[in-house]
Amino acid sequence: MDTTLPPDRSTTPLSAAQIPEDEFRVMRRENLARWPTGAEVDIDEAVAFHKSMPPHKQLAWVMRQAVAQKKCLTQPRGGVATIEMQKDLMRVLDQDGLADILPTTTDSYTRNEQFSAAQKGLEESQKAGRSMLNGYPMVNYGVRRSRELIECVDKPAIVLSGTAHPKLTAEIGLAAGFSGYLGSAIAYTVSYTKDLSIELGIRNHQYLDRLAALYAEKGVELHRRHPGFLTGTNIPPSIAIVTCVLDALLAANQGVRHYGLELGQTLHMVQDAAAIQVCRELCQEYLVAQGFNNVFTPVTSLHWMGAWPQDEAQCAALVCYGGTLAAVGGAANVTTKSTHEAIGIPTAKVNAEGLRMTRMAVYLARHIRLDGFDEFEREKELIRREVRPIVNKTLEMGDGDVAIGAVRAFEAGVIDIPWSPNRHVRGKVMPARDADGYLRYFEKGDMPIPDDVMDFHTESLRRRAEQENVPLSLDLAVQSVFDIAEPLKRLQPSPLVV
Amino acid sequence: MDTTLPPDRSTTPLSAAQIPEDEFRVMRRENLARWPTGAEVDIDEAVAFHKSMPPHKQLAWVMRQAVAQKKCLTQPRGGVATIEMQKDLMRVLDQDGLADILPTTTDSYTRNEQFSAAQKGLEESQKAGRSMLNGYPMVNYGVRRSRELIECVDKPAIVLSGTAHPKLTAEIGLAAGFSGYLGSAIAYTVSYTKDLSIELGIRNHQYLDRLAALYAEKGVELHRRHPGFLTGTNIPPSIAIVTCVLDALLAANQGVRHYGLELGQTLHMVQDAAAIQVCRELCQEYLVAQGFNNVFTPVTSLHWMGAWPQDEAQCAALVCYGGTLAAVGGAANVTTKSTHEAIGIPTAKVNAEGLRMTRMAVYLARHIRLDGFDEFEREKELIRREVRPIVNKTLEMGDGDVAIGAVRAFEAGVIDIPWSPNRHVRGKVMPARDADGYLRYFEKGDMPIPDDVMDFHTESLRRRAEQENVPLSLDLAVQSVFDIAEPLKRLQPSPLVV
Amino acid sequence: MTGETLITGVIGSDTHIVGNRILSMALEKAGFSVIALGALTPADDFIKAAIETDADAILVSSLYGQGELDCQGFRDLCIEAGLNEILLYVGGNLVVGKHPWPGVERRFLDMGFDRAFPPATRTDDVVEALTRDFEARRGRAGKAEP
Amino acid sequence: MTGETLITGVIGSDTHIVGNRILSMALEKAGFSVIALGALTPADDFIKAAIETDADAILVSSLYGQGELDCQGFRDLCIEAGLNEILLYVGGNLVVGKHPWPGVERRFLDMGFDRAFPPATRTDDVVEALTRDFEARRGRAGKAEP
Ligand code: B12
Ligand code: B12
Repeated sequence: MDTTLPPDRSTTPLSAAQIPEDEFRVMRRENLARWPTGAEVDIDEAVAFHKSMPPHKQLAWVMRQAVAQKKCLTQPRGGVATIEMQKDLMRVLDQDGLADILPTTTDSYTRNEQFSAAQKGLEESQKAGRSMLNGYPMVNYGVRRSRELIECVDKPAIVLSGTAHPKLTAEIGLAAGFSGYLGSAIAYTVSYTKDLSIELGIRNHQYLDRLAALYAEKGVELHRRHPGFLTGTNIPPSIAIVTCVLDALLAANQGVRHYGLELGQTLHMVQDAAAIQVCRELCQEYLVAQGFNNVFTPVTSLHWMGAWPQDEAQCAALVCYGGTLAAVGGAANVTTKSTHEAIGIPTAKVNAEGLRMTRMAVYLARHIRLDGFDEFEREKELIRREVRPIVNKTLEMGDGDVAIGAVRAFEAGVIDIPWSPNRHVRGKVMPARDADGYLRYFEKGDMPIPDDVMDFHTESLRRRAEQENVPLSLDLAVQSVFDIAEPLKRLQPSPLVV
Repeated sequence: MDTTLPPDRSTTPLSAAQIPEDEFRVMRRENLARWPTGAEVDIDEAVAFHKSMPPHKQLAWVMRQAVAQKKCLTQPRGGVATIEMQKDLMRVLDQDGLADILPTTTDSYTRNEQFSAAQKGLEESQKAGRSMLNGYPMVNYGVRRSRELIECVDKPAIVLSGTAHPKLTAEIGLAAGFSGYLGSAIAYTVSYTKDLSIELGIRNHQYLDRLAALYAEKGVELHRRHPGFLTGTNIPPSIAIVTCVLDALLAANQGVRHYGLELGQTLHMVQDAAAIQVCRELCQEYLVAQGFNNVFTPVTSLHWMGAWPQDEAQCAALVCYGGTLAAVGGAANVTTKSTHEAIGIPTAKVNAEGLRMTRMAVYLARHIRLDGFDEFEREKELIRREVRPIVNKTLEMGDGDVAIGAVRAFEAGVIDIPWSPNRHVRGKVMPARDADGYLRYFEKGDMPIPDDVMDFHTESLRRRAEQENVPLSLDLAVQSVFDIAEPLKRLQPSPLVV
Repeated sequence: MTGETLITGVIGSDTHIVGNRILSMALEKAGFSVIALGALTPADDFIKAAIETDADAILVSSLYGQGELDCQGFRDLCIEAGLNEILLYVGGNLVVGKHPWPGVERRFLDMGFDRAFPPATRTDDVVEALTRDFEARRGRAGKAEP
Repeated sequence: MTGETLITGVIGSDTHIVGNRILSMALEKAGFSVIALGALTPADDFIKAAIETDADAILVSSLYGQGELDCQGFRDLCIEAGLNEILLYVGGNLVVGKHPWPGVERRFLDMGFDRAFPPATRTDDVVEALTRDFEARRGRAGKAEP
């Protein structure tokens, strides 16, 4: 069985159009044949299972409730090598962490479809009595075993599997009863792969989106979600939002009508609140413009995705502020980290503490909204003025086809991603943090951001350089990667230190 | 030696006027004779010692720097029974906690001038090897020993001694080299005593203020500070600010020109930011109106002073949010608590962690200001409209003498304090938390708050009662005492719990 | 029903009145007759009030950490004053610092208190404990419910 | 000065490129000749590149926790390929979870790495270690500075 990289057998040229039914049937058959557990997938049985779950275990329904009730749910990450450990983890996150949504993060071999390596990691972990994989090997355990994870808790569960190869993991996870699935074409291709082309990334996710839509057609609404964090490293809101819009259009074309949007926090209260509002707004704007009037798009805010400080007390502040920012921004959900973030995957206990810190922070800020505040309105307009030219140019380059447009836009650098490992990303764009704590563009690469907007960015960065008495150069952008991770003595020295 | 309650020997009738020099000399002599260590006080030697300290160890200078540099300093609380333990504590708070200001909290016997009981507690603590006092017995150790505390750290230190009997502790503390002293007439009398009259509380603090002014006249500016937290229990900003204004006027009359203002957080971002700005503004307004043009009044924000939750993760969120609120409000300083708050005096380590959490939170929100935000401007105006009628009425009742006015205002209930243990406080006022998380007046007692303002308060509380489907009654005000201390399951249940 | 007389107060130099006041309100509501001495109450004042009112129980609050010093010999004071049978409760943040509750409880039971209550005790639980203890005493004393 | 050839890359299925890229930039700036293989680099590719370029050291990054699995036998692969003397560094978040560093370091030294570096290692420290190790080797080999 060749599982390393699933060959793309599609002979049809790339387009955003919905995969034809018969073609999809063939694709699924070949996909499921790649590992023995694929044979366990029976979509009609799976649909029946989903339907048998109470609504509060179905993430699509739960997200709709959160939005209707204007609540901000909490969701951790978490995956370990064996199913016994994974059950324990999920129970702790549920009971001690009070998580509203339970995660199953897959390991990095699974993500890259190296199922034999995952098998070895699973077995070594069983021997060692500790997890040597950074996640749960979903495919190796298969549908029947993984369903035990769904049955061990009374809350909805989501698969977190950062990869541009979701095809088999998604089949297994959704059939097992997971009602949420994170991952999207552009976002994951640029952050999780080195050689994979944007085109293949799109094709792989068209499969995922089509599969989710198939469940919907059979009466099971799933929560598909976009991983807006990309490389996690100083992603300005406008880049995240561009990918949200494009991936949402790709998903909608496959028939998805419930599509969550994620945004990594910049850690600036005004910028983050603006990002959340504008993300929702612009995704809807472009979806409706393309005729998709009924796509539900709740926004999830993510705790800081860049480098964390070593000190657990500093991390606690980032965790709590993460809750504050999600609440103030009016997110429907916040994905949490923990005080162990800088060092390693947290224990269940520490992960649960991060959840409770966040939950309390959300509670405390639940009433704060910035609507009508000048600085907030200015920031929203700025983001709109960055996103629209990029998205418009992309759609134009595809002659209206968002899949083709995306591929061409990446080729031309019209879309660019900072710090991406992927060769097909130009990698000229370079963000940096400005004097007021906002993430700005030091270098926009070839993205069509208007000149006056760039002037504003440059000016605000120049002020930081001046304040710190350093040249306005790439070094400032590199320093911006470390900013938040610095020890307190450097971040916030006694004001009397001369 | 009778030390239990120092008799008030003043024969002059109460007034705000500065204590005459010769009278003060007699008062000091009698005061210092109440306990052997009083003999160690030599104000000229003390002045020389203060002058020998570098400016960065002098709190008055440090607070001025913080304001000039727009920084928010961190300050913990902390006191233990023996000087050895106290030195260790201060070093940990300095080095691990990165505190900008180091505290010495006195124990509750010392605060009530029960120096023999403090002596016993000190000795039992030495025997037991753990602190059995809730603070440091400053008077028992005296000037020479306590100066070791000043010398063991390279930062400014403040005496925290919640009491309406500051006379001897202040003499010892200031002579030892503490450059800050917390405590004021109205605030401490209403929150720390049961039988003491407002008049005697004022007289005791006139002594303290006069003493601080004497140091100033001899060339040493000290940081006197108002403890705006009062009973710590749901104090609406306007009540805290009324006491700040009146106590500031009392202090200025004694010659104090550096007077810090404290405000306990309400935990509502807009209300707290508004409170900080209006407190500074109105204190200056009334000081200037009475001819005191050059009083420096930096504001300190205090972590939540009401009941804390048992869960340390929830506490971490309160600690961190406390830093956020201080930063957003533009406070010059934040006084911190820890994750042990609900249970007991924190260990040095946990106290230091609270400092670092707060410091990081301050860092993260350092750029956020709400100026120009409608809701913020509305809230500021609301506070002004509550404070002014009370202060004006008080000054009027005193025929321009703030001391006399304060006594009469308390008698008449024109000033009222919630949850006060003091018999001379009417205790009819009753705050409660409203539907939007603001502290409002459920009952204003006899305070002259305008009717339309009260209508606003009542309406916002009625909305909460409606939301929670309970009657708008005293029970809601009592529940408001517990609100923040509730476990998360009650505070922020899963939105799906029906 | 109930109707027993209870003395409440905060012992020593302790001004933490809020919890004590809320507790006193709840006890009255539950039908007890409550004599509330308030904050900053010396040990002797509790005894005096108990004698004067022929009280059935004394509920001592201590929050500020020095309760361990303030409560030393409290049971002896009661016995000396002839209050041999009186029910003694203590509650609050009884010692300085965060320590495991069982050890703290032991210390106060050893001092002669019938029950000790940790921080964040709900008033309902206090009412329940009192009711149970008074019933047990009535049972022991052979007294029938009136 | 320096000038040695270094191979850098992130081993296994690990996409964490940021630290590795910043490290590579810093090493170049410090005067080394850096062959950067980027993220998601199989162990074999490190060896191949080292042979092709006659490299003096391989710097393996692993952040995602599975480094312990990916690095098993890395020294043996080098020896098999005839790279007997090559300097081997590894750095990052080397194992799954938060564990005391000395134990983690031991595991990787036992695997045959010359040095292992904990999270948040500053690039300056890496430059310094390399410089020291190369000097020591030149000394040992009796080679004089050119
Ligand atoms: C940004 C980030 C991401 C980004 C990566 C983007 C990209 N393509 O680079 C994204 C979001 C995609 C991501 C994904 C994942 N991540 Co990640 N990620 C981080 C994070 C937050 C910051 C990493 C970073 O960029 N740091 C900044 C750089 C400058 O520092 P650095 O990488 O540490 O490198 C410095 C030093 O370590 C040193 N160094 C590095 N390499 C070497 C080598 C040598 C020889 C030497 C001497 C020195 C050295 O020099 C560098 C410069 O100073 C860290 C946690 C943290 N550190 O705060 C987690 C972290 C590394 N990720 C982690 C995990 C588990 C994952 C995922 C599996 C998802 C998950 N389960 O949550 C996936 C894995 C994807 C994959 N297949 O690899 C874990 C690893 C856990 C562990 N070891 O136990 C961490 C520690 C978070 C955590 N506590 O759980 N992640
Ligand atoms: C508000 C407060 C204050 C206010 C008090 C205002 C007032 N006059 O009442 C102010 C600001 C003045 C204050 C001052 C001080 N405080 Co104070 N304060 C608090 C705080 C934050 C809340 C207390 C409160 O009102 N809780 C709400 C009420 C409803 O709950 P409660 O008091 O726990 O009572 C309930 C139960 O315990 C129970 N209960 C109470 N008594 C009894 C008795 C019996 C018999 C039973 C069965 C049950 C019972 O029923 C009540 C209702 O449910 C607590 C920490 C916390 N809990 O979060 C610290 C705390 C009690 N304070 C503390 C200290 C040390 C002080 C000071 C010494 C200052 C300092 N060093 O920081 C001074 C002491 C002043 C003095 N001489 O007494 C410490 C005590 C430490 C310890 N035991 O180790 C605490 C725990 C904070 C801390 N972790 O350091 N404080």
